[in-house]
Amino acid sequence: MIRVQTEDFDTGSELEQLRERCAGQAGAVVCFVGLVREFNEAETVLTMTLEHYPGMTEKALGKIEQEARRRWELTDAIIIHRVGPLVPNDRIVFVAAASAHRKFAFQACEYMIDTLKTRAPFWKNETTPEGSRWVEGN
Amino acid sequence: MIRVQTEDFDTGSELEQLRERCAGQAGAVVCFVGLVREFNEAETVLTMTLEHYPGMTEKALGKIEQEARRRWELTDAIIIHRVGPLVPNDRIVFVAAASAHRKFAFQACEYMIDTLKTRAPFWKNETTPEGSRWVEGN
Amino acid sequence: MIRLRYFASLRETLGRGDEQLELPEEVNDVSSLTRWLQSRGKVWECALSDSRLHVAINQEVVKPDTPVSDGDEVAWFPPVTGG
Amino acid sequence: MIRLRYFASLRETLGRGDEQLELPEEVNDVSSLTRWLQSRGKVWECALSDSRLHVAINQEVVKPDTPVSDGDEVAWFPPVTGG
Repeated sequence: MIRVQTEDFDTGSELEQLRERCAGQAGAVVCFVGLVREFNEAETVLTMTLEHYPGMTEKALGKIEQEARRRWELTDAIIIHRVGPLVPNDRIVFVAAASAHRKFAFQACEYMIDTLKTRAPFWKNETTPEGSRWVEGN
Repeated sequence: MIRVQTEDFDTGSELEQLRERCAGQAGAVVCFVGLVREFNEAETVLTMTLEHYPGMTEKALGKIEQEARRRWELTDAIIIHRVGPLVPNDRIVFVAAASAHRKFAFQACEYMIDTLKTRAPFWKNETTPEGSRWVEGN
Repeated sequence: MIRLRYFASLRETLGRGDEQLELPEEVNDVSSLTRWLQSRGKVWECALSDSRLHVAINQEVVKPDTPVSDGDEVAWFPPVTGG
Repeated sequence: MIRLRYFASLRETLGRGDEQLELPEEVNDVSSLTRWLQSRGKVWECALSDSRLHVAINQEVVKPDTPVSDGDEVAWFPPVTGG
Protein backbone atom coordinates (compact mmCIF):
# COMPACT_ATOMS: atom_id res chain seq x y z
CA MET A 1 0.00 0.00 0.00
CA ILE A 2 1.41 3.37 -1.00
CA ARG A 3 0.10 6.91 -0.47
CA VAL A 4 1.28 10.44 -1.31
CA GLN A 5 -0.49 13.17 0.66
CA THR A 6 -0.19 16.71 2.02
CA GLU A 7 -1.88 15.88 5.34
CA ASP A 8 -0.11 14.21 8.25
CA PHE A 9 -0.49 10.47 8.88
CA ASP A 10 -1.22 8.62 12.13
CA THR A 11 1.65 6.23 12.77
CA GLY A 12 -0.20 4.27 15.45
CA SER A 13 -3.31 3.83 13.33
CA GLU A 14 -1.25 2.71 10.30
CA LEU A 15 0.58 0.12 12.43
CA GLU A 16 -2.72 -1.05 13.94
CA GLN A 17 -4.35 -1.50 10.52
CA LEU A 18 -1.27 -3.38 9.32
CA ARG A 19 -1.48 -5.67 12.35
CA GLU A 20 -5.15 -6.39 11.63
CA ARG A 21 -4.38 -7.21 7.99
CA CYS A 22 -1.60 -9.59 9.11
CA ALA A 23 -3.87 -11.36 11.67
CA GLY A 24 -1.47 -13.81 13.32
CA GLN A 25 0.73 -14.35 10.23
CA ALA A 26 3.42 -11.74 10.98
CA GLY A 27 5.81 -12.16 13.89
CA ALA A 28 7.79 -9.03 13.08
CA VAL A 29 6.92 -5.49 12.02
CA VAL A 30 9.66 -2.94 11.30
CA CYS A 31 8.80 0.67 10.57
CA PHE A 32 10.76 3.77 9.67
CA VAL A 33 9.53 7.32 10.31
CA GLY A 34 11.42 10.24 8.76
CA LEU A 35 11.13 13.59 10.57
CA VAL A 36 12.10 17.15 9.59
CA ARG A 37 15.26 18.17 11.47
CA GLU A 38 15.83 21.67 12.87
CA PHE A 39 19.33 21.77 11.43
CA ASN A 40 20.80 20.69 8.11
CA GLU A 41 24.49 21.20 7.38
CA ALA A 42 24.82 23.59 10.36
CA GLU A 43 21.95 25.84 9.20
CA THR A 44 18.69 26.34 11.06
CA VAL A 45 15.72 25.06 9.09
CA LEU A 46 12.59 27.19 9.54
CA THR A 47 10.31 25.42 7.06
CA MET A 48 10.64 22.77 4.38
CA THR A 49 8.56 22.28 1.25
CA LEU A 50 8.44 18.98 -0.59
CA GLU A 51 7.87 19.15 -4.33
CA HIS A 52 7.16 15.96 -6.28
CA TYR A 53 6.20 14.68 -9.72
CA PRO A 54 2.54 13.66 -9.43
CA GLY A 55 1.90 10.41 -11.23
CA MET A 56 5.54 9.37 -11.46
CA THR A 57 5.81 9.47 -7.65
CA GLU A 58 3.02 6.94 -7.19
CA LYS A 59 4.50 4.70 -9.91
CA ALA A 60 7.98 4.85 -8.33
CA LEU A 61 6.69 4.07 -4.82
CA GLY A 62 4.50 1.25 -6.15
CA LYS A 63 7.51 -0.33 -7.86
CA ILE A 64 9.61 -0.07 -4.68
CA GLU A 65 6.86 -1.75 -2.65
CA GLN A 66 6.43 -4.51 -5.24
CA GLU A 67 10.18 -5.11 -5.44
CA ALA A 68 10.37 -5.45 -1.63
CA ARG A 69 7.49 -7.94 -1.67
CA ARG A 70 9.24 -9.90 -4.44
CA ARG A 71 12.61 -10.06 -2.65
CA TRP A 72 11.40 -10.91 0.86
CA GLU A 73 8.43 -12.91 2.17
CA LEU A 74 6.29 -10.06 3.46
CA THR A 75 2.80 -10.21 4.91
CA ASP A 76 2.43 -6.44 4.41
CA ALA A 77 4.31 -3.38 3.16
CA ILE A 78 3.44 0.33 3.42
CA ILE A 79 5.00 3.53 2.04
CA ILE A 80 3.40 6.90 2.89
CA HIS A 81 5.13 10.14 1.84
CA ARG A 82 3.99 13.69 2.49
CA VAL A 83 4.40 16.62 0.08
CA GLY A 84 3.93 20.37 0.51
CA PRO A 85 4.94 22.63 3.42
CA LEU A 86 6.38 21.13 6.64
CA VAL A 87 8.09 22.43 9.79
CA PRO A 88 10.78 20.88 12.03
CA ASN A 89 9.71 17.68 13.81
CA ASP A 90 6.90 17.07 11.28
CA ARG A 91 6.62 13.54 9.93
CA ILE A 92 7.77 13.28 6.28
CA VAL A 93 7.66 9.60 5.44
CA PHE A 94 6.46 6.29 6.90
CA VAL A 95 7.73 2.92 5.67
CA ALA A 96 6.72 -0.41 7.22
CA ALA A 97 7.33 -4.08 6.47
CA ALA A 98 5.73 -7.08 8.19
CA SER A 99 7.01 -10.63 7.91
CA ALA A 100 7.07 -13.97 9.69
CA HIS A 101 10.82 -13.38 10.00
CA ARG A 102 12.52 -10.48 11.80
CA LYS A 103 15.49 -10.21 9.39
CA PHE A 104 13.18 -10.01 6.39
CA ALA A 105 11.18 -7.18 7.98
CA PHE A 106 14.36 -5.18 8.78
CA GLN A 107 15.90 -5.76 5.35
CA ALA A 108 12.71 -4.93 3.45
CA CYS A 109 12.05 -1.75 5.46
CA GLU A 110 15.61 -0.49 5.00
CA TYR A 111 15.53 -1.41 1.30
CA MET A 112 12.32 0.58 0.76
CA ILE A 113 13.52 3.78 2.46
CA ASP A 114 17.01 3.57 0.87
CA THR A 115 15.54 3.06 -2.59
CA LEU A 116 12.91 5.77 -2.11
CA LYS A 117 15.70 8.23 -1.32
CA THR A 118 17.46 7.61 -4.64
CA ARG A 119 14.55 6.78 -7.00
CA ALA A 120 11.33 8.52 -5.98
CA PRO A 121 10.84 12.01 -7.50
CA PHE A 122 10.70 14.21 -4.37
CA TRP A 123 12.70 17.42 -3.88
CA LYS A 124 13.22 19.26 -0.60
CA ASN A 125 13.32 23.04 -0.44
CA GLU A 126 14.44 24.46 2.91
CA THR A 127 13.85 27.96 4.24
CA THR A 128 16.68 29.08 6.54
CA PRO A 129 17.31 32.55 8.06
CA GLU A 130 19.40 33.24 4.89
CA GLY A 131 16.53 32.46 2.49
CA SER A 132 15.36 29.36 0.66
CA ARG A 133 17.52 26.69 -0.95
CA TRP A 134 17.10 23.33 -2.63
CA VAL A 135 18.63 20.40 -0.77
CA GLU A 136 21.42 19.01 -2.95
CA GLY A 137 21.11 15.37 -4.02
CA ASN A 138 23.78 13.06 -5.43
CA MET B 1 13.58 3.98 28.60
CA ILE B 2 12.73 0.36 29.37
CA ARG B 3 9.51 -1.22 30.69
CA VAL B 4 8.34 -4.73 31.52
CA GLN B 5 4.56 -5.07 31.87
CA THR B 6 1.62 -7.45 31.60
CA GLU B 7 -0.69 -4.89 29.94
CA ASP B 8 -0.56 -4.01 26.25
CA PHE B 9 1.26 -0.90 25.02
CA ASP B 10 0.12 1.76 22.54
CA THR B 11 2.61 1.82 19.68
CA GLY B 12 1.36 5.14 18.30
CA SER B 13 1.48 6.88 21.66
CA GLU B 14 5.01 5.57 22.37
CA LEU B 15 6.22 6.83 18.98
CA GLU B 16 4.48 10.18 19.54
CA GLN B 17 6.11 10.66 22.98
CA LEU B 18 9.49 9.74 21.50
CA ARG B 19 9.00 12.32 18.75
CA GLU B 20 8.18 15.01 21.33
CA ARG B 21 11.29 14.14 23.35
CA CYS B 22 13.43 14.37 20.20
CA ALA B 23 11.95 17.78 19.19
CA GLY B 24 13.62 18.45 15.83
CA GLN B 25 16.87 16.61 16.67
CA ALA B 26 16.00 13.21 15.17
CA GLY B 27 15.61 12.76 11.43
CA ALA B 28 15.04 9.01 11.66
CA VAL B 29 13.02 6.73 13.92
CA VAL B 30 13.10 2.95 13.47
CA CYS B 31 10.84 0.69 15.50
CA PHE B 32 10.35 -3.04 15.78
CA VAL B 33 7.11 -4.65 17.00
CA GLY B 34 7.07 -8.37 17.78
CA LEU B 35 3.68 -10.12 17.49
CA VAL B 36 2.45 -13.56 18.56
CA ARG B 37 2.14 -15.81 15.50
CA GLU B 38 -0.69 -18.32 15.03
CA PHE B 39 1.76 -20.99 13.97
CA ASN B 40 5.17 -22.04 15.27
CA GLU B 41 7.01 -24.96 13.67
CA ALA B 42 3.83 -26.08 11.90
CA GLU B 43 1.77 -26.22 15.10
CA THR B 44 -1.22 -23.99 15.85
CA VAL B 45 -0.58 -21.72 18.82
CA LEU B 46 -3.71 -21.13 20.94
CA THR B 47 -2.12 -19.07 23.72
CA MET B 48 1.37 -18.10 24.81
CA THR B 49 2.62 -17.25 28.28
CA LEU B 50 5.80 -15.28 28.87
CA GLU B 51 7.72 -16.05 32.05
CA HIS B 52 10.59 -13.81 33.11
CA TYR B 53 13.07 -13.22 35.93
CA PRO B 54 11.83 -10.04 37.66
CA GLY B 55 14.72 -7.77 38.54
CA MET B 56 17.23 -9.40 36.21
CA THR B 57 14.96 -8.63 33.24
CA GLU B 58 14.99 -4.88 33.94
CA LYS B 59 18.78 -4.94 34.46
CA ALA B 60 19.34 -6.84 31.20
CA LEU B 61 17.09 -4.52 29.17
CA GLY B 62 18.67 -1.43 30.74
CA LYS B 63 22.14 -2.67 29.75
CA ILE B 64 21.01 -3.35 26.18
CA GLU B 65 19.55 0.17 25.90
CA GLN B 66 22.71 1.75 27.36
CA GLU B 67 24.96 -0.26 25.06
CA ALA B 68 22.93 0.86 22.01
CA ARG B 69 23.20 4.50 23.13
CA ARG B 70 26.95 4.06 23.61
CA ARG B 71 27.56 2.50 20.19
CA TRP B 72 25.39 4.83 18.08
CA GLU B 73 24.46 8.51 18.38
CA LEU B 74 20.86 8.16 19.48
CA THR B 75 18.45 10.88 20.50
CA ASP B 76 16.17 8.26 22.09
CA ALA B 77 15.85 4.52 22.70
CA ILE B 78 12.92 2.45 24.01
CA ILE B 79 12.44 -1.22 24.94
CA ILE B 80 9.02 -2.41 26.16
CA HIS B 81 8.40 -6.13 26.76
CA ARG B 82 5.21 -7.81 27.89
CA VAL B 83 5.00 -10.81 30.22
CA GLY B 84 2.13 -13.11 31.17
CA PRO B 85 -0.61 -14.62 28.97
CA LEU B 86 -0.96 -13.58 25.31
CA VAL B 87 -2.92 -14.77 22.26
CA PRO B 88 -2.02 -14.76 18.53
CA ASN B 89 -1.58 -11.30 17.01
CA ASP B 90 -0.95 -9.74 20.46
CA ARG B 91 2.00 -7.37 20.70
CA ILE B 92 4.92 -8.90 22.65
CA VAL B 93 7.74 -6.39 22.38
CA PHE B 94 8.41 -2.85 21.15
CA VAL B 95 11.91 -1.54 20.40
CA ALA B 96 12.60 1.92 18.98
CA ALA B 97 15.70 3.99 18.19
CA ALA B 98 15.82 7.64 17.09
CA SER B 99 18.86 9.31 15.57
CA ALA B 100 19.92 12.15 13.31
CA HIS B 101 21.11 9.39 10.94
CA ARG B 102 18.96 6.70 9.35
CA LYS B 103 21.65 3.98 9.39
CA PHE B 104 22.27 4.50 13.11
CA ALA B 105 18.56 4.16 13.89
CA PHE B 106 18.30 0.90 11.87
CA GLN B 107 21.47 -0.58 13.35
CA ALA B 108 20.60 0.36 16.94
CA CYS B 109 17.04 -0.98 16.68
CA GLU B 110 18.19 -4.28 15.18
CA TYR B 111 20.99 -4.55 17.76
CA MET B 112 18.53 -4.10 20.64
CA ILE B 113 16.02 -6.72 19.48
CA ASP B 114 18.76 -9.22 18.48
CA THR B 115 20.51 -8.83 21.84
CA LEU B 116 17.25 -8.99 23.79
CA LYS B 117 16.50 -12.33 22.14
CA THR B 118 19.75 -13.87 23.37
CA ARG B 119 20.36 -12.07 26.68
CA ALA B 120 17.11 -11.00 28.36
CA PRO B 121 15.59 -13.62 30.71
CA PHE B 122 12.22 -14.29 29.05
CA TRP B 123 10.82 -17.72 28.28
CA LYS B 124 7.88 -18.53 26.01
CA ASN B 125 5.41 -21.28 26.82
CA GLU B 126 2.96 -22.11 24.04
CA THR B 127 -0.35 -23.91 24.33
CA THR B 128 -1.15 -25.90 21.18
CA PRO B 129 -4.01 -28.39 20.56
CA GLU B 130 -1.55 -31.08 21.83
CA GLY B 131 -0.89 -29.32 25.16
CA SER B 132 1.64 -26.84 26.42
CA ARG B 133 5.36 -26.72 25.59
CA TRP B 134 8.33 -24.48 26.21
CA VAL B 135 9.78 -22.83 23.12
CA GLU B 136 13.31 -24.18 22.64
CA GLY B 137 16.16 -21.64 22.70
CA ASN B 138 19.72 -22.06 21.48
CA MET C 1 2.53 17.51 -29.53
CA ILE C 2 4.85 16.60 -26.68
CA ARG C 3 4.59 17.75 -23.07
CA LEU C 4 7.75 18.96 -21.32
CA ARG C 5 8.12 19.22 -17.54
CA TYR C 6 10.83 20.68 -15.30
CA PHE C 7 11.08 20.22 -11.53
CA ALA C 8 12.58 21.79 -8.40
CA SER C 9 15.66 24.03 -8.92
CA LEU C 10 15.51 23.45 -12.68
CA ARG C 11 11.89 24.66 -12.77
CA GLU C 12 12.94 27.81 -10.92
CA THR C 13 15.95 28.45 -13.17
CA LEU C 14 13.93 27.99 -16.37
CA GLY C 15 10.99 29.98 -15.03
CA ARG C 16 8.48 27.32 -16.02
CA GLY C 17 7.39 23.84 -14.96
CA ASP C 18 5.29 22.68 -17.85
CA GLU C 19 4.90 23.37 -21.56
CA GLN C 20 3.57 21.75 -24.71
CA LEU C 21 5.12 21.94 -28.16
CA GLU C 22 5.05 20.32 -31.57
CA LEU C 23 7.81 17.73 -31.79
CA PRO C 24 10.57 19.53 -33.79
CA GLU C 25 11.66 17.71 -36.96
CA GLU C 26 15.32 17.30 -35.96
CA VAL C 27 14.38 15.67 -32.62
CA ASN C 28 14.32 11.87 -32.39
CA ASP C 29 15.73 11.09 -28.93
CA VAL C 30 16.37 12.63 -25.49
CA SER C 31 19.80 14.00 -26.51
CA SER C 32 18.53 15.81 -29.58
CA LEU C 33 15.51 17.16 -27.68
CA THR C 34 17.82 18.50 -24.94
CA ARG C 35 20.09 20.11 -27.59
CA TRP C 36 17.04 21.67 -29.28
CA LEU C 37 15.94 23.18 -25.93
CA GLN C 38 19.48 24.43 -25.23
CA SER C 39 19.35 26.43 -28.47
CA ARG C 40 16.65 28.60 -26.84
CA GLY C 41 19.28 30.72 -25.07
CA LYS C 42 22.02 31.00 -22.47
CA VAL C 43 19.88 30.00 -19.45
CA TRP C 44 18.58 26.91 -21.24
CA GLU C 45 22.01 25.98 -22.56
CA CYS C 46 23.56 26.25 -19.10
CA ALA C 47 20.76 24.73 -17.00
CA LEU C 48 20.33 21.64 -19.21
CA SER C 49 24.08 20.97 -19.43
CA ASP C 50 24.17 19.76 -15.78
CA SER C 51 25.28 16.13 -16.11
CA ARG C 52 23.49 15.19 -12.89
CA LEU C 53 20.04 15.87 -14.37
CA HIS C 54 17.68 12.94 -14.84
CA VAL C 55 15.26 12.60 -17.72
CA ALA C 56 12.00 10.64 -17.60
CA ILE C 57 9.74 9.77 -20.52
CA ASN C 58 6.15 9.01 -19.58
CA GLN C 59 7.28 8.94 -15.94
CA GLU C 60 10.04 6.34 -16.36
CA VAL C 61 13.70 7.38 -16.07
CA VAL C 62 15.44 6.95 -19.43
CA LYS C 63 18.86 7.31 -21.09
CA PRO C 64 20.03 10.01 -23.55
CA ASP C 65 19.55 7.73 -26.57
CA THR C 66 15.96 6.81 -25.73
CA PRO C 67 13.62 7.77 -28.62
CA VAL C 68 11.10 10.57 -28.15
CA SER C 69 7.76 10.23 -29.96
CA ASP C 70 4.73 12.40 -30.52
CA GLY C 71 2.43 12.31 -27.47
CA ASP C 72 5.26 11.70 -24.98
CA GLU C 73 5.65 13.49 -21.65
CA VAL C 74 9.34 14.29 -21.12
CA ALA C 75 10.63 15.52 -17.74
CA TRP C 76 14.00 16.91 -16.61
CA PHE C 77 14.88 17.06 -12.92
CA PRO C 78 17.80 17.26 -10.48
CA PRO C 79 18.82 14.33 -8.23
CA VAL C 80 15.94 13.43 -5.90
CA THR C 81 16.04 14.32 -2.19
CA GLY C 82 12.92 12.83 -0.61
CA GLY C 83 12.48 10.57 2.39
CA MET D 1 21.70 -18.22 53.64
CA ILE D 2 21.61 -18.28 49.84
CA ARG D 3 18.55 -17.96 47.61
CA LEU D 4 18.18 -20.40 44.71
CA ARG D 5 15.89 -19.81 41.74
CA TYR D 6 14.83 -21.99 38.80
CA PHE D 7 12.94 -20.80 35.71
CA ALA D 8 10.73 -22.03 32.88
CA SER D 9 11.05 -25.75 31.95
CA LEU D 10 13.65 -26.25 34.70
CA ARG D 11 11.25 -24.84 37.31
CA GLU D 12 8.59 -27.30 36.12
CA THR D 13 10.97 -30.29 36.10
CA LEU D 14 12.28 -29.54 39.60
CA GLY D 15 8.79 -28.73 40.92
CA ARG D 16 9.93 -25.48 42.54
CA GLY D 17 11.00 -21.99 41.49
CA ASP D 18 12.53 -20.59 44.63
CA GLU D 19 14.20 -21.84 47.80
CA GLN D 20 16.54 -20.67 50.52
CA LEU D 21 19.24 -22.74 52.19
CA GLU D 22 22.34 -22.46 54.34
CA LEU D 23 25.42 -22.39 52.12
CA PRO D 24 26.77 -26.01 52.39
CA GLU D 25 30.39 -26.20 53.59
CA GLU D 26 31.75 -27.96 50.50
CA VAL D 27 30.31 -25.29 48.15
CA ASN D 28 32.56 -22.45 47.03
CA ASP D 29 31.58 -21.83 43.39
CA VAL D 30 28.80 -22.43 40.85
CA SER D 31 30.15 -25.87 39.86
CA SER D 32 30.30 -27.20 43.38
CA LEU D 33 26.84 -25.77 44.19
CA THR D 34 25.39 -27.45 41.08
CA ARG D 35 27.04 -30.77 42.07
CA TRP D 36 25.66 -30.44 45.59
CA LEU D 37 22.13 -29.91 44.21
CA GLN D 38 22.56 -32.89 41.84
CA SER D 39 23.21 -35.12 44.85
CA ARG D 40 19.57 -34.54 45.88
CA GLY D 41 18.35 -37.27 43.50
CA LYS D 42 17.87 -38.50 39.96
CA VAL D 43 15.65 -35.62 38.77
CA TRP D 44 18.13 -33.01 40.07
CA GLU D 45 21.12 -34.88 38.69
CA CYS D 46 19.55 -35.11 35.25
CA ALA D 47 17.92 -31.67 35.03
CA LEU D 48 21.06 -29.77 36.10
CA SER D 49 23.37 -31.73 33.79
CA ASP D 50 21.96 -29.95 30.70
CA SER D 51 24.98 -28.10 29.30
CA ARG D 52 22.79 -25.40 27.78
CA LEU D 53 21.64 -24.10 31.19
CA HIS D 54 22.69 -20.61 32.20
CA VAL D 55 23.56 -19.60 35.75
CA ALA D 56 23.20 -16.07 37.14
CA ILE D 57 24.49 -14.80 40.47
CA ASN D 58 22.71 -11.72 41.77
CA GLN D 59 21.05 -11.39 38.36
CA GLU D 60 24.25 -11.38 36.29
CA VAL D 61 25.10 -14.38 34.09
CA VAL D 62 28.29 -16.08 35.41
CA LYS D 63 30.66 -18.96 34.62
CA PRO D 64 30.99 -22.33 36.45
CA ASP D 65 34.08 -21.19 38.39
CA THR D 66 32.46 -18.00 39.72
CA PRO D 67 32.54 -18.00 43.58
CA VAL D 68 29.27 -18.30 45.52
CA SER D 69 29.04 -16.42 48.83
CA ASP D 70 26.60 -16.21 51.69
CA GLY D 71 23.72 -13.86 50.79
CA ASP D 72 23.89 -14.54 47.05
CA GLU D 73 20.90 -15.19 44.80
CA VAL D 74 21.79 -17.97 42.34
CA ALA D 75 19.53 -18.77 39.38
CA TRP D 76 19.54 -21.61 36.83
CA PHE D 77 17.59 -21.30 33.60
CA PRO D 78 17.34 -22.65 30.04
CA PRO D 79 18.29 -20.56 26.96
CA VAL D 80 16.09 -17.47 26.77
CA THR D 81 13.31 -17.19 24.18
CA GLY D 82 11.83 -13.69 24.51
CA GLY D 83 11.25 -10.98 21.95
